[in-house]
Amino acid sequence: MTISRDDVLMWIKNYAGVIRENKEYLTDLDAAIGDADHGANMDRGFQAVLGKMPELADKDIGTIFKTVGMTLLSTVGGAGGPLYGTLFLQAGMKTAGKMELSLEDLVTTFEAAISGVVMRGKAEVGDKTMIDALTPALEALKKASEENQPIAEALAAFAEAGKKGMESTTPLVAKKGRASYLGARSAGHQDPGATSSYLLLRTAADTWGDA
Amino acid sequence: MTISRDDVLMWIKNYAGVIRENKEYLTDLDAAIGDADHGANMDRGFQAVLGKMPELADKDIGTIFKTVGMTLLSTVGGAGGPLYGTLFLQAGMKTAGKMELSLEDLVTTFEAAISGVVMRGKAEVGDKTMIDALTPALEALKKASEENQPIAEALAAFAEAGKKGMESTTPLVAKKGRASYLGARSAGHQDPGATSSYLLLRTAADTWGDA
Amino acid sequence: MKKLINNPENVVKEELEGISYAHPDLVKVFFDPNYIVRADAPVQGKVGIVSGGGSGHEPMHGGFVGMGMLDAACPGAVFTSPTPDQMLEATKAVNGGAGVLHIVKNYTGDIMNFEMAADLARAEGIDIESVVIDDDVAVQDSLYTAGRRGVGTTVLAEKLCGAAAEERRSLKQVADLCRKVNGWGRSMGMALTSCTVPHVGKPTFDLPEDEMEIGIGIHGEPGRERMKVKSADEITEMLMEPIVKDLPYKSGDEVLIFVNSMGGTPLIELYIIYRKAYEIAQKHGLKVVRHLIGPYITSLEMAGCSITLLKMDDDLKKLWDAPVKTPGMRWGA
Amino acid sequence: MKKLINNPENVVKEELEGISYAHPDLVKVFFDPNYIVRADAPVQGKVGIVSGGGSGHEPMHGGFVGMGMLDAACPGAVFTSPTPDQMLEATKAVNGGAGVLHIVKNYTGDIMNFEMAADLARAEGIDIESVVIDDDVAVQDSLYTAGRRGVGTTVLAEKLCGAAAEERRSLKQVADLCRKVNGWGRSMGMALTSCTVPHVGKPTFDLPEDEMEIGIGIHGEPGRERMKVKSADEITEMLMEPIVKDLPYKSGDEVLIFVNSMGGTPLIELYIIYRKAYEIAQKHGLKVVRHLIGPYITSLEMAGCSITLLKMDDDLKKLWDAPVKTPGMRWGA
Ligand SMILES: Nc1ncnc2c1ncn2[C@@H]1O[C@H](COP(=O)(O)OP(=O)(O)O)[C@@H](O)[C@H]1O
Ligand SMILES: Nc1ncnc2c1ncn2[C@@H]1O[C@H](COP(=O)(O)OP(=O)(O)O)[C@@H](O)[C@H]1O
Ligand SMILES: [Mg+2]
Ligand SMILES: [Mg+2]
Ligand SMILES: [Mg+2]
Ligand SMILES: [Mg+2]
Repeated sequence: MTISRDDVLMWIKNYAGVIRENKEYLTDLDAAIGDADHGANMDRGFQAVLGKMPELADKDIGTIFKTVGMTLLSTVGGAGGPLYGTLFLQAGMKTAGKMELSLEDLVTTFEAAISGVVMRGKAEVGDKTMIDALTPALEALKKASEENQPIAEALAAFAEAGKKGMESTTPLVAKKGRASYLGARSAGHQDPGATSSYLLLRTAADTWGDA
Repeated sequence: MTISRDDVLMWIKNYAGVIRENKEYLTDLDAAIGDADHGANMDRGFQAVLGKMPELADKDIGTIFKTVGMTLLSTVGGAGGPLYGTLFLQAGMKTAGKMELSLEDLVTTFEAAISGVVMRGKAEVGDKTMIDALTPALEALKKASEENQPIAEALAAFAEAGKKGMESTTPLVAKKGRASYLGARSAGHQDPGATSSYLLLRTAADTWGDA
Repeated sequence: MKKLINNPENVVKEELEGISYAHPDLVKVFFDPNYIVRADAPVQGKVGIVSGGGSGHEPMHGGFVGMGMLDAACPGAVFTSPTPDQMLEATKAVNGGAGVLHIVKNYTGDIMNFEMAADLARAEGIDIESVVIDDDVAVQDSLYTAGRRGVGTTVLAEKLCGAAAEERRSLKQVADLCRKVNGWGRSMGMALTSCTVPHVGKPTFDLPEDEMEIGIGIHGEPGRERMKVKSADEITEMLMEPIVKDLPYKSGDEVLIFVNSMGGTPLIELYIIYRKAYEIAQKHGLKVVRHLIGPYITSLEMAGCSITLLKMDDDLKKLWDAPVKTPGMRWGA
Repeated sequence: MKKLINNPENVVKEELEGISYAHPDLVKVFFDPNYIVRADAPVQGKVGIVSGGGSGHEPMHGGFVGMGMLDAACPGAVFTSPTPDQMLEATKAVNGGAGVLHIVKNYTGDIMNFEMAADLARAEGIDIESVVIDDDVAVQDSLYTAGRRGVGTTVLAEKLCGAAAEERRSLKQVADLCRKVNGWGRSMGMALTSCTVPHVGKPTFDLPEDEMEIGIGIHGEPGRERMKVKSADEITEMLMEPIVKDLPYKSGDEVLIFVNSMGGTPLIELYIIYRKAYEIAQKHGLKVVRHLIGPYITSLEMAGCSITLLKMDDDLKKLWDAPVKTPGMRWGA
């Protein structure tokens, strides 16, 4: 069982819908400990990505990811733009020319993508950022792959670990990003970036669950 | 029966107290059709007048009125300052050197005072200003004097006519002063200056009623 | 009421102290009576220009004292005309022998207080001309009322007359210029919120979350009409059309557009208003040759804006471009 | 939400159009990607200075483009860092062969986007120096967090570096100057009200009628602490004392005091704040040699203020006084 080029496009398209639905929710989370724009930023970016869909119809997965990354980079802005932009650009490098992805491919792709985010933002697990959702999710995906689990189960574990990671941000005092300016007042609120990251993983599991 | 120098001082002092009590009321009236400062302006002026009391203890009525007028002129500002300042300055001219006032003196004094206000502000009865209270009050005082009424009754008629005049401003559309900018929207509100003028007359009647 | 103040009674005094600390190179501040004169006053042989009015409109007038604009300003209590003694002292302090122009906004209080001050100054042998600014098209003009309010054109008149006086034009010439500017300038304003006079402590009027006032003055008073909030473009049209029609400005006229914040409206919104005002001017064939954008004649923290149009000619353009060096308006120096 | 806007999505675009109508003599405005460059860019042989950040802080940065200050500004969406493509285009447009300085406020987004832009510009053969401004003493400084925010000192750095570049100092010199200014500048801010991001439509935080936020940034985010509203003098002390202690400024130091409105606070209140700030500076033996008072780095219509202190020396005084001609800051030209 593999993830096809079309599956990848569907993931992106579905995620754009998920972001639209959660735009206000993400903005509300950002209002509490940031500057109330994460939902609007992500939505602006993924609406622009939707506009690129026609020209991606017959492209390889690397090109798709690279185009998504470049589009996010030039439309999202803020912290989210370079971070999600880098995530997709790095994914694009790993998948250049590919028309489908195995579970192992997924692991190496997400590994590169998430390392890119870490390199760009220099955040560690526990800093109350996207990384708190992405890193444990990647670990779960790796483990599932090592255990040769079916792709659907691996993705379910992936999303589930991301969810736990997202939830783990609530009690944390932020060390990176805008929320860190609040000091102790940042505790008690779920991180908006970790939330949008979890939604990305959850959408992958939902979209590819029966791949 | 006459009004003594001390009665005059007591009138001024009592009026300062009345203004203090009605400061917010006058300001609220001014907020509706003006700029919400009539109470504060009058209070600033009459508090300054109170500060002049010690130096007026042994002065004639003309000097008292002139000092009140000059003090109002330099502390009230707005429309109220020149109008009330002129009122007292003109009263001071008519009463120069006097130590007491008969009812006829009161008539000539208020006549001069109110003519001064008309000359300064060029308002007519019906323009929704102080004049709407002052002019009918003066007419009533004149009539009572011609009819040789006792001073207490004359003053009661004086204040009563002022009250009616004040109340008559409510339905009017303002033609003078700041309220005129509102056009038709000025109707339905009592004029603040007419109100402070009525209070001045009412305080005279109350203070001198048993003179 | 939330304001960055101490005792509401001391707002003007403490503001003046702040100005005296900040701008000793530009102005001198006097207390009891309160007035501000340019640091080098009186300038011998130059017409002195004095203006004044209630406080709460900053930078007008105190912020416009300095080279190329006002010689003196008299700040009253918040939204309350100053008193004749202030105006008299200021007039004497800036009289350089060429006479003094009083620029007076058309409010009953300002008119009467300046009238008395002019009488007193004349009695002391100073030549005085008084020009009344009444440019607010929101108010029906009539001989039988107080007439139109003086609003945005005041700022422009102070700049232009200041430049003319700096050129050593005569009192008569500067006063005539001021009358010309008043004749060529038209304004209209609107409010999204009320404002709170410090010693009153509550907003002058209540304005629901979805309504605005059109045709306001600069004293927190309600306007001519209350209505549902509209878009910036629609509001700009509601302000521009009566202005353009009133003079009437004609196709081919050169104009200055002045988009003014009432205090609480930020610059980003003023540029959105300016954008539409410019397009409307163009539609009418007006050539926008100068502009002014910012909070210049305000009503404390009120959100809203006003637009002023001034017909320009070569002389006005030259005077507008002349150097000005005041706390609130500065270029070329 | 009441604002003078049309569609919330078009706020920045329409503001830029307004700027392009108003200031063609000073700046050129480009769209998609959005950036503003001075009208005569690129100036050959002069270091180009580029800054940028979210919109909503007007006049910063777009209003500071022009002779003696910025060569280009990149406006992002409201409160959202602009993107690398904007910065790259702006950098190329102002490169006069002497290299380009990026002045970056310390926010994760701004840092990362400018980093990527600098990499891209270097790849095109342009010399780039980036200096990060992080002057907000409300934020605990730490190697293990995002560190301090860049606030008021940014405005001063842009003015001073602009003057240095105008003198044809080298890229290294201008960048070193910028680092020195950042090292010598300290700021702290407070809010009486929140503000409303146009596309969000409701205030970023709720602040009861009797409370204020101390230690805010410039993005409508809540501050370090919420407390009952205090008097202007007390608030000024709460802002000044941490600033003075942080550098630490020493008795005898010359300083510039910058009292900034967050947008909704009127000038009259800023002078009351300046009055006390000046007195506190004097109490500490600091000599106030320059000042800046007004809305320069704002958070939309937020009511509140920030204070910035900058230690001065002869070079900084000379650079401060040098002519500047931009829509938002102008003197000597
Ligand atoms: N250094 C970082 N590394 C990883 N993620 C970060 C970092 N800084 C911020 N983030 C993430 O970015 C999110 C905020 O994104 P967004 O609101 O779009 O940007 P901004 O903070 O510039 O407004 C935060 O919730 C956090 O998860
Ligand atoms: N031309 C005038 N003649 C007589 N009274 C006037 C005139 N103009 C205004 N007033 C009176 O002044 C009052 C307002 O006084 P005040 O609020 O102190 O001054 P301002 O209008 O300058 O704020 C009005 O209510 C009105 O009675
Ligand atoms: Mg954000
Ligand atoms: Mg009034
Ligand atoms: Mg008044
Ligand atoms: Mg942001």
